[in-house]
Amino acid sequence: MNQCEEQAEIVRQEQLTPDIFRLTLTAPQIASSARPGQFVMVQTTSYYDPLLRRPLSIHQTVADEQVQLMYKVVGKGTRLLAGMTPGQKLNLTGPLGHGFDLAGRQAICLVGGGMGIAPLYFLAREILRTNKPPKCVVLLGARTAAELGPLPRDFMDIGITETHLATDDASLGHHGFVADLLAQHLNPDHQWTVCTCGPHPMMKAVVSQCRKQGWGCQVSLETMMACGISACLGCAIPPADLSGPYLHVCKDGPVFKAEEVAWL
Amino acid sequence: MNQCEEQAEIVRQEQLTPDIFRLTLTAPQIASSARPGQFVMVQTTSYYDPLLRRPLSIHQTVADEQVQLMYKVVGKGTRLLAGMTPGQKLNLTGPLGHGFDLAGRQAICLVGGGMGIAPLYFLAREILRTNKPPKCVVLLGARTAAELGPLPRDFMDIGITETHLATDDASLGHHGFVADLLAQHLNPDHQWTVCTCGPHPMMKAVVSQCRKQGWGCQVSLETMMACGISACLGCAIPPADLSGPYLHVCKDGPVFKAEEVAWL
Amino acid sequence: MSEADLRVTIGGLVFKNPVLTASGTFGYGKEFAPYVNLHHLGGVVVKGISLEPRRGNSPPRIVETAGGMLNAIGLENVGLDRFITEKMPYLLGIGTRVVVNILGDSLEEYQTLGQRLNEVEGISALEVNISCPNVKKGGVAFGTDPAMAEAVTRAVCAHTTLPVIVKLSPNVTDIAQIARAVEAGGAQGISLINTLLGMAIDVKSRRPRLANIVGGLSGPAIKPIALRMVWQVAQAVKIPVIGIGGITTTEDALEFLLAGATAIEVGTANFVNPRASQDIVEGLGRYVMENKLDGISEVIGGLILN
Amino acid sequence: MSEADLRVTIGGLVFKNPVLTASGTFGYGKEFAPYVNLHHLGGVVVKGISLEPRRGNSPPRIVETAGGMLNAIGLENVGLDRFITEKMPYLLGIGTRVVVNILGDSLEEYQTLGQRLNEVEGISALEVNISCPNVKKGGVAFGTDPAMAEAVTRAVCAHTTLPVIVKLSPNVTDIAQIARAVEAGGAQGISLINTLLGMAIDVKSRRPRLANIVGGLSGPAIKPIALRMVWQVAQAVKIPVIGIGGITTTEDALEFLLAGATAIEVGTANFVNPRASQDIVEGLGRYVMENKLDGISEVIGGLILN
Ligand SMILES: Cc1cc2nc3c(=O)[nH]c(=O)nc-3n(C[C@H](O)[C@H](O)[C@H](O)COP(=O)(O)OP(=O)(O)OC[C@H]3O[C@@H](n4cnc5c(N)ncnc54)[C@H](O)[C@@H]3O)c2cc1C
Ligand SMILES: Cc1cc2nc3c(=O)[nH]c(=O)nc-3n(C[C@H](O)[C@H](O)[C@H](O)COP(=O)(O)OP(=O)(O)OC[C@H]3O[C@@H](n4cnc5c(N)ncnc54)[C@H](O)[C@@H]3O)c2cc1C
Ligand SMILES: Cc1cc2nc3c(=O)[nH]c(=O)nc-3n(C[C@H](O)[C@H](O)[C@H](O)COP(=O)(O)O)c2cc1C
Ligand SMILES: Cc1cc2nc3c(=O)[nH]c(=O)nc-3n(C[C@H](O)[C@H](O)[C@H](O)COP(=O)(O)O)c2cc1C
Ligand code: FES
Ligand code: FES
Repeated sequence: MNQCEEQAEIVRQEQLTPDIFRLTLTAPQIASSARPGQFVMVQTTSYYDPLLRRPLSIHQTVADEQVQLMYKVVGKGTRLLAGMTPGQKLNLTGPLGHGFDLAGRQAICLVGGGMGIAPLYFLAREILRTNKPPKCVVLLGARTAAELGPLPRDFMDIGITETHLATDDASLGHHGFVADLLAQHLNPDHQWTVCTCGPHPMMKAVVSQCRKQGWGCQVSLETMMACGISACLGCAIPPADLSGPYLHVCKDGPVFKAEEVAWL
Repeated sequence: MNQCEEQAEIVRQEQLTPDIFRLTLTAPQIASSARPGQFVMVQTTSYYDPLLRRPLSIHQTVADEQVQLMYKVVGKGTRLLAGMTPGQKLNLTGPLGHGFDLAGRQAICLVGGGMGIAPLYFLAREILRTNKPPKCVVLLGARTAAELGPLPRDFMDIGITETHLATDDASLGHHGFVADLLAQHLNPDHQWTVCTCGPHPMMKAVVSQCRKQGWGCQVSLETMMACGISACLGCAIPPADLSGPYLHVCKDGPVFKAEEVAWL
Repeated sequence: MSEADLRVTIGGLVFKNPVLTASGTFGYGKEFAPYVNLHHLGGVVVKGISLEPRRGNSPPRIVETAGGMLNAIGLENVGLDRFITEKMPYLLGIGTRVVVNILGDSLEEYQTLGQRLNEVEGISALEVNISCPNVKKGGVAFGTDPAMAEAVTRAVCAHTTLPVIVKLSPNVTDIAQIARAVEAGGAQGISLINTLLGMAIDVKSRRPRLANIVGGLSGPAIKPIALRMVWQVAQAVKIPVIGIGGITTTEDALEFLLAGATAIEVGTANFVNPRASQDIVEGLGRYVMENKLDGISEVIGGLILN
Repeated sequence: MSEADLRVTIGGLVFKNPVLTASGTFGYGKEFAPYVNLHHLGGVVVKGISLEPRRGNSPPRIVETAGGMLNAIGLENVGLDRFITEKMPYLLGIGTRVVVNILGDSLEEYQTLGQRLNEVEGISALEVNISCPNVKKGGVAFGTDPAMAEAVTRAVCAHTTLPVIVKLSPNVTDIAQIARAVEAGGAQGISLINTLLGMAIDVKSRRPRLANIVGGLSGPAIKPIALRMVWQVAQAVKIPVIGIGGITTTEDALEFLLAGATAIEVGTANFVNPRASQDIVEGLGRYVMENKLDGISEVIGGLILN
């Protein structure tokens, strides 16, 4: 059990796009034990509104010392985060949940849409550091080029040469869905392992293609969360067997095997 | 009716002592109609905690353009204020209540304790600007010298040569209560008008001395306030005639003739 | 049509929009004139009026709580006579509907209030407060017992030709039961909720923060409870329901309309943002336009369940 | 004495301090081990247990509100058997009192739960949930009717030798009446409040934010209501009262103790600050020392009125 509560100091706050930010924090306890796909719960204020912590994926750890979060301003909590400046402290709990499982994989493909790209960068770095797989393809999608900001470059910079893009408005890469890129770029002769995180419809499309091809697929899911530590039972999602006991995203996930969960 | 709501921009935030701050805001509508003793209701956050606006006296207006507030950090709202920086906007309603009445006075004495000094500075400046009374004495009290910060100097700088001080711990001026200074510094041959603002026990002592001497006395009172505009009826205080209808600090005050209110 | 149709009908009266101000939070209207164009509102509900003037409770009367506030004003008001002579003249000219909130200690008082106000020019409707938890002899008994709630409704209705809206207390086990009783008593509308009974203690002095010990909780904190009750009542009765409780934004107002309220009242939010009521009127107008609705009435009861 | 005496007694049991954790907000204890020294707490109340495992409600199950949250978990739990075999072994070693929260659909279920848990080692007391508003056939009926509340209390007490604490629903007109009924039924303690029934609507989709439509409101928003009810109940009964509702800080806990609670439970605050319960234990210790009290029991019921 490596979970802990950490009073993390903000090192850097970068505005990547009008509403996407990257926050770097000193959080050695969390940084040193986090795995790709895990998340933290961030206390955005010491007042009672907003009350609950906010779940954010770990975007990257730096030298077992720093944790990086990438977030989009969508409401109260993320707006507060965006107003914070270096030197301020932020209370984090983590690392939480269980992440991606890549033991002994060969050909790996990461498929991210929107903010779902956040945890995939950590994953890509880990893959390059540990697995050195013969193939590692990254497919990124967004509504428009501006939403991707520096992310495609970030992946290429660490050596993912096969980074392909899709935008809904054709402003960058393929004009259409990122899921379309699977057929274009994954050689069906390989036994791919696909890891995906993003909007539900996107993941559903990815899962459906993987199923057809017989590829392994891991999905990172989001739900409303009150505790993040398996205490409130608020983060339930239906299992593949619809009548079975609910799965809990904060504990059984956020990363699941695609076949474990229901795709409604 | 000069009340208005004004989105005021912060021009300057000065920390006078560890917990006392002075905030200068651009608020031309309020600045141009405010009278000494009036106050504003400040919205300290756009979130729901703390929910209500906070009443703060107008410490000074500058060139019908700016409003200055002086406040002590005592809780949630004032702590939020202290964290604000130039360029940020603050929503004010004001000027509210009715202030000091100094038409045709001769010898005037202002007695302030702690944060009660805030409105007296505005009053002193107005007196010098309009009345030019033959006598104007300012008596300031605090627990310790540090609490007075630059205030004694501020009064002297505008020309109140007769500024006398008292501190509970003898760190500055008279060792004891500011109310003691009345007997020391006010020549009983004059018909003084005393204006006072500060902790309740202090004002009570001042009122009692004025009554003995037959001097006019105006007091600025504080209560909890929800609206500041005479709508909630939350700011009731008992009248001198204890059984009569309650007075309302935000409308009938915050400045009252001492003989209007009960001194329990 | 270039302007959104926000009209709603309650008790046969057309209100230009569904945004009213809640009793006790908007004074007698005039207090908000510097901040709001009163004639833009759907209506103003004035501070509760009793037959005789009331002093109200001893101070302290208010305390802030998380996302809300407690008040124990104790129904301080100028009384019926001064209301008619001092407050009504101004209200006559505000260009929107005036609803008078009334309260009494007995059926007779409620009757008399209904009767006397019936003759006053410029009043659109009565809102009968059977719920205020602050006064010992007062509202509590009427508002928490269905038979008494029905009786007081009947008493007022029998003595006035004005539409009667009865305002319910949330401090009950079964709000739908009280609502049905009030409907049976002849009410033409139901408004809810009044405040929830609460308390706060000053740990330093070990004393209650309100001189009255307990007070009424209002503000955003209570919105979920209010919305649930409005939804329950809207399903239980056929007469129009007016939603009250923590409404601060246009979204809040829409939640209540979707839950089945025909109109809403803005309360504590007036203290936080004196323009809140007008902001909501404007917000609803934009909502109707943006969603290309024929009118706001399309929203009422539009909650989708499944 | 160098350490503050925080001991309190409920149902003949001495708790090392008055700080427990509220059912459903602290899992089965283990979940908080990374954050809290469990043996520092006065006790742990586990998630409500039913005879059979329950799936709970469909998601979404939670939504944040102003200063609070709504939950409609629907009493998901592992059921009695798995609780005993999978959860109790860990709880045996946590070094503080374990209180088991139970719930049933019928008197018989409550009885059986009382009986079966009576034989399990390591349980200090039972907390009988007669109040959870989430399950249709469940708690509501028991908790809102004095006769039924008394009956269920009697049923459990007759089948266990463990001290029985009955947990009340706040969704009632007269909480003191229910409390007296439960005392008459043989309860050795009363805990309150459970959540207040509330609702939230997503304006965009026009749907309820909870699949269950309504849910239970908890958190700082409800503290004033909880405190008022605890104060009313503490005056109405002779058995000890445990205060629950929005308690987040040491000051909050002190308010409830002053109002007459012998102990308190920390609920939603555990989500915001997983160390909240331990922080409050430490805060109460400091309070006792700084105020040179003989013990925390001096604070209980210490509210000064006048
Ligand atoms: C395991 C996990 C990891 C996540 N990682 C990231 C990340 O790396 N970067 C990132 O930008 N976001 C991430 N999210 C989503 C993020 O938690 C929410 O965007 C954030 O909580 C919104 O908070 P807010 O106060 O700004 O918005 P709010 O004001 O709370 O809500 C704004 C809108 O977003 C919706 N919303 C809020 N929380 C969630 C949620 N948890 N799931 C779905 N919808 C929600 C609300 O219903 C509302 O419509 C993650 C969520 C989970 C569960
Ligand atoms: C007309 C008027 C003018 C004022 N002018 C000034 C001023 O110029 N400078 C200044 O520093 N302060 C002034 N005050 C007091 C100021 O309003 C409070 O200190 C402030 O509202 C506290 O807010 P908070 O959120 O920081 O504290 P909170 O967290 O709300 O409260 C902290 C403590 O202060 C007490 N408190 C809060 N508000 C009041 C109040 N209105 N009256 C008495 N006690 C209160 C609370 O009970 C609590 O114990 C004035 C008050 C009034 C009514
Ligand atoms: C300070 C104050 C005074 C109130 N006075 C009255 C009143 O006189 N009559 C009445 O029916 N309701 C009164 N109320 C209740 C409000 O009209 C409203 O029902 C309640 O506050 C809930 O709405 P809100 O959360 O929007 O404030 C009062 C509320 C407050 C806060
Ligand atoms: C997510 C959640 C689950 C809960 N589950 C239970 C439960 O199983 N049994 C029970 O008696 N109360 C349950 N409660 C109620 C709490 O124990 C407590 O009474 C209530 O939340 C009020 O306290 P709070 O405001 O401190 O959270 C639950 C509350 C929450 C928020
Ligand atoms: S978020 Fe609380 S159990 Fe998952
Ligand atoms: S503060 Fe509301 S009436 Fe004075």
